[in-house]
Amino acid sequence: MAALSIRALSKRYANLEVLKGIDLDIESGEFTVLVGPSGCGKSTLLNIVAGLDRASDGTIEIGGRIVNDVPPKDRDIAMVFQSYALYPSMTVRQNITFGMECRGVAKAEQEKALANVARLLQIEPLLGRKPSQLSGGQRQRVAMGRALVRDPLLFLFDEPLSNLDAKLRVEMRMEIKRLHQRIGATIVYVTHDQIEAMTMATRIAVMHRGVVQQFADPDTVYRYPANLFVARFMGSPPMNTMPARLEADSNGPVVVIGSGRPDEVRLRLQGYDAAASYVGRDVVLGIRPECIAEGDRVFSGAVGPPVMVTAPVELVEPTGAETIVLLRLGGEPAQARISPDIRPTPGTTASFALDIRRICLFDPETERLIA
Amino acid sequence: MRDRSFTPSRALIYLIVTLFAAAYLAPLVVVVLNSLRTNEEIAQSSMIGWPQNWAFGNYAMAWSGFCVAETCAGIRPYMLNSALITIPATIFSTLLGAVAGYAVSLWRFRGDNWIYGIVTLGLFLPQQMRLLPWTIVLRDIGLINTLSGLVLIHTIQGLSFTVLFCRNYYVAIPHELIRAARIDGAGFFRIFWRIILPLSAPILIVTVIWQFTHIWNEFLYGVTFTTGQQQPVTAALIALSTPVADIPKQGVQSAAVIIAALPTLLIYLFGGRYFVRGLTAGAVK
Amino acid sequence: MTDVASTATRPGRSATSEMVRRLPEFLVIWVPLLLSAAHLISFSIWTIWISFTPSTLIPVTGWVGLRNYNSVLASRNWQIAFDNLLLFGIAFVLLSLTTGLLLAILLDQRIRGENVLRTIFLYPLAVSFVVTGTVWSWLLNPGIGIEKLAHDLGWTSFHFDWLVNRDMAIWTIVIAAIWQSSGFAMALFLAGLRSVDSDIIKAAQIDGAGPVRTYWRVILPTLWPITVTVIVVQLQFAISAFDLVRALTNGGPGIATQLPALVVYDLMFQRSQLGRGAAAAVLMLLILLAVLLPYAAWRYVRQRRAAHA
Amino acid sequence: MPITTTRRRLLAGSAAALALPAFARAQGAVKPRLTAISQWSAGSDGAAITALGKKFEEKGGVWQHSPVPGFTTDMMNKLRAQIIAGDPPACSQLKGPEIAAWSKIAPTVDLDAVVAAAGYEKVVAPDLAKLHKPAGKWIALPLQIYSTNMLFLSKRGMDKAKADKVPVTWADFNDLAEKMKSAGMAYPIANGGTRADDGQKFEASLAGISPTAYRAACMNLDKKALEGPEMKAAFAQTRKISDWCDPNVGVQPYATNLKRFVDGDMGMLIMGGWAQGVLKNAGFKFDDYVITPGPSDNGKPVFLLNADAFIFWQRKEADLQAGQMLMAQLVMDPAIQTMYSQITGSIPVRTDVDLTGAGWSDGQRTTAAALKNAMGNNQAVLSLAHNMAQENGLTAAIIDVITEYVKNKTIKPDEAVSRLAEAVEGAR
Repeated sequence: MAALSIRALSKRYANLEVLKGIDLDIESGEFTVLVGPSGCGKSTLLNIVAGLDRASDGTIEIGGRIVNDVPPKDRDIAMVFQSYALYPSMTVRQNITFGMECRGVAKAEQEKALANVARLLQIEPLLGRKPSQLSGGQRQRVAMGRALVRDPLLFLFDEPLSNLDAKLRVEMRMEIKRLHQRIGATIVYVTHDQIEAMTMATRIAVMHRGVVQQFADPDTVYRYPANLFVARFMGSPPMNTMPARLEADSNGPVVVIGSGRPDEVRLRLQGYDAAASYVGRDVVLGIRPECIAEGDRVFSGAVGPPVMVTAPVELVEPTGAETIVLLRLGGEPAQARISPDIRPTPGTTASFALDIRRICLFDPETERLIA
Repeated sequence: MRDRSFTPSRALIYLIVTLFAAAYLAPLVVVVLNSLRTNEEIAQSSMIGWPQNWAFGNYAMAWSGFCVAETCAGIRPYMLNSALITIPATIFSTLLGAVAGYAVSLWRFRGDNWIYGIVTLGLFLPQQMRLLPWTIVLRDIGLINTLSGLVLIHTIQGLSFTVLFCRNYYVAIPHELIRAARIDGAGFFRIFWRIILPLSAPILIVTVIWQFTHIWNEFLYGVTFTTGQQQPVTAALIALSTPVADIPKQGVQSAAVIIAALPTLLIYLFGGRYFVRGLTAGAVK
Repeated sequence: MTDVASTATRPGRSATSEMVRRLPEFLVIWVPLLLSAAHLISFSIWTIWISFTPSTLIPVTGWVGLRNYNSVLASRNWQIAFDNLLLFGIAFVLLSLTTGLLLAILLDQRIRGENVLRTIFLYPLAVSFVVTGTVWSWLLNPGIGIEKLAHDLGWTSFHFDWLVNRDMAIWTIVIAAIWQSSGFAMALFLAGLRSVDSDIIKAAQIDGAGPVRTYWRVILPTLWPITVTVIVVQLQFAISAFDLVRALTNGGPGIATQLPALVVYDLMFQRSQLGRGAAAAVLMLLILLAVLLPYAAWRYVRQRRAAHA
Repeated sequence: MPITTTRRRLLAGSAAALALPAFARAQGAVKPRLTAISQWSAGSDGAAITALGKKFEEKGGVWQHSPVPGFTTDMMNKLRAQIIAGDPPACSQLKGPEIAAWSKIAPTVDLDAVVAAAGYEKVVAPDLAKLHKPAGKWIALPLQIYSTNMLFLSKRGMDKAKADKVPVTWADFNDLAEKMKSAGMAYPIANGGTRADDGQKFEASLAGISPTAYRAACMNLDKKALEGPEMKAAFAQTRKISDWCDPNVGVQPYATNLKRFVDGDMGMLIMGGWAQGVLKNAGFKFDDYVITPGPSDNGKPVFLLNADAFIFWQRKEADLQAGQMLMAQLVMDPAIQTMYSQITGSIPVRTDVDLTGAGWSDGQRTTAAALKNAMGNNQAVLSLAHNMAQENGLTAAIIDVITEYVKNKTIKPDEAVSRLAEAVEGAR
């Protein structure tokens, strides 16, 4: 049974359509991340699921029950907010038990639930404090505690980590993921940070302009982005995309970057049968930075000699763990991710190995993935 | 610019501030001094002067001595009347204004902007214009010559101010707080009572101070809609200050002014700090 | 934000009980707001209606067209009141604005005794206009006030008779009004100054701006919204000024310090010409609208811009 | 809304009319009660009405007086509110032509029977009586009389100026003022600067120059008289008076100057008899000053009549009706009028009261004699400045011109005359 089903959901404000026919099915126990740039409609979608906003059209089912007309408190959900939305005038204890108080849960039961959650999140020492006396990470925990104590069918997270500093964000990310693994809850998590999406999700829904662009597990989203938007949005640095031309000779399809230039790059593709109809046409070529590496790299699982190109180096960014190189492929800019101890000199040329198995081709008109 | 070292320019700042403070205090000082001078002494010299014979009797006279026609009880009974009008009207207009401001700012509903706009326009509608309509309204609901009638007037008229300031204050409260509470299952009133009200101290102080001083100092409605022993303290003050058939009693009058202004002055003295804070939160939106 | 009302009014079996359950909150929101709005609208309409009737002592029915308006507009009282309003309105608003700003800037210099000083500048707000008018009429009266004091102290050439000088009397009202209400402007400006981002002040100092330039170019421009609020509040004070003038000059000497609010009251209640008084009140409302509409438009544009940003 | 007012008023009125025959019985059966509104709250006015209330209570009545402190306007607002509410006081302060105006908006009590029983009509000045029976029936009763143009002379001031002759005409007055000025008084005249005070300066001037012109212009609003030469002369005299007043007094009342007047720093005061009560309350003695009728160019006293009165509003409650009858009897009672006038400094309305007793001052005797004399010569006229000559709207419009003229010395008398005529036209 799907924990959450969204059917043909749309939302209009006056003359602005912010959600255009969303369909999503989320299974029980899944950790779904809604990711997209700001203004893509992901937070609106979450608010509609929570019952804090109304859909203009479509239905929402939680646990098999249509909840369009059910007020938020009766939807069996819990929510963690970006600003945490801790009640400033209440102590941590009161913040966590407020929902139970509203539902009229017996005092003893409230205490038991509170104790469990406090232990789980290790916030026992904070229970008597006011939110203003807590650090950012502590507030975040309390906000989660307030959600956890409800033991709901569905957890909703609205960019809960965006107010934390980088180090704390990584810690909390792991903690949330661990928590999910431990309690097996169903989570819908909204973020604009694709790393959070990649690291935590069991499935990612990438949203853009009120439409779900792709809804799949993280690997699929990463390796086979459904369109150019997803390709450029996911990954850091993002996928290199460049205009190219698909040609074919007797041995199969060849993609040419900077066709006709003296430094044109010709890459022979294997297993790209779906692209056959594009032969002789322009396409957009996508290649992840990690698929362009120093010349002596051997890509795992590769058979035969690697495909090598020589390209001018424009800029070198060592990050410590790796070196990012900005280079030109057939005149088009591209980023490569090479070993940290290799530092090519800008202004010279160097040779790079390409993992052409993971090249994506997109239709330049529809921007959809071809192969 | 904001250092604390003592320089000629800082000396100048202190000088200017002191001069201003003196000018602002001067009227109060004059009234206090006059409240300690006899009427004769004031008449013989001028309004500004140091008391020659300390006339503390002025205060006894003002508090419980002087006569308004048959009633020779000073301003004491009228102080009580003013309190009976001012305190309930302040509480009602503040609470209703807070609830309405909360509703308008955090729970949008159809027509909210319109009604909010009209209500705040009330700040600008001249008082004199409303006197006769209120007469007719009070007559029709049977509240003329009752303190309840005045409480009603001040409550309804006060809403213009309280709704405006509370609303402006509440729009700064994060909406997520309300959303979280709704998911927790709290309704309109519980959210107001448990979450909004505890955050409202600064703005409630502003509205309470504002309403209290305005209602306490009001005269026109006070004398028109009450009778005899119910009149507010401003009426008793006027009885002292516009003598048609009497020599001016500026000594007693000054003492009465001080006593009558004491509640509002104390409110400003103790609430002034919060007033500034809340005023800003409420006004600049 | 959420459209709660429409959630509740969606038709259906549960909607009715939902309505009943939420009745108390609708009552608490709507009853006071509607009462307040209804009294404002009906009182205004009533006054407009009266302004077209021949009412004198009490309201009566009848229709006299624009006669009341013509007679008010033709009267010297109204003409003087209108001119005074222009002068008083502009002078008072500008001066209380600058006084309030100056005091706020001075208090912003982290000076000692700030709390005491702030209370001193604010306390006049607590005093009733009647008292303010009476006390200032003592102080400003040359026969018994400041001038007398100066003469008694031996400074016999000192001359300050604005209160009894019909050309200058309006300025005594300006003085008393500034004394009473500049604390309000100061409070708003002070809080505005305190909320200026300290980083931009540091940036200005690094750019080499002195204190004056920092205030003038960097800090004061951020106070613009507060300034508009102060202007509107003070303007409405100026337009409806009544008790203060009645106690300070009662429109005199002669009729030199008449103001529209005084004329309205005088016509309606002193002269028992309700119809004319109502006409004057409507004219006063029109003056108010002339001030408020541009302000409303400005706010609207600002909000639209903010919404788009 | 006015429509309902009318219906209620009619209902209340007819109910009261039906109850009228029960009057006599009612009076015996119930404890008389009186609700009253006045602005008399302080000083001698307050003291006098308090004494009246005591008498009312002595006669077994319940006295419920609501003083409305402040300006007359505030009292009238209160009265209007009560009338609109259908709950007028049994009796309220009201004077002059306002009695006629207000009697049109609510039913009043027909006092003819009780006035006849007291024989009051015969002892009241005819001009005055007319104001209190606007439709031919008595509905209001005058209580006390002042002349607004009595001339107060400071004894010490006279000594200082070495003057012993009481001025009779404006010429005498002007001479005396100059004499006082050259004797070192910077400001020989002690009048104040309120609107009513400015009005008094003018009405005293005009009535003193020609009571006939005053009657025609100020009481009958005769267009020719309003533009007549006497008006111009009156304005010129007014300018002289105001030039002798302390400009620093601003809009303060004359009472501010009383001490300087008694001390002889100021010599003369044109004021109503109520100033006697004020002087007495301030602790000054009767022999500090002399009271004489205001200057009159024909040598015979001119009396500018100002009378306070009570109007009686119809009520259907038996105890209030009984109270009204009791109050009416009291107001007309010579003993009560004596008591009242002795407190306030006025003279009784009744011309048959004997003022030779010890409780009366020379000033009051002079005033009473002046009234008698003026009535005989048809020189008793109604005060404009104190709302006896015209309804408030007209009075205010006229006073506007006068007070502006007094305060603005650049306005020429000619200009003032034409402005006054315009103002009368505009206010009508």
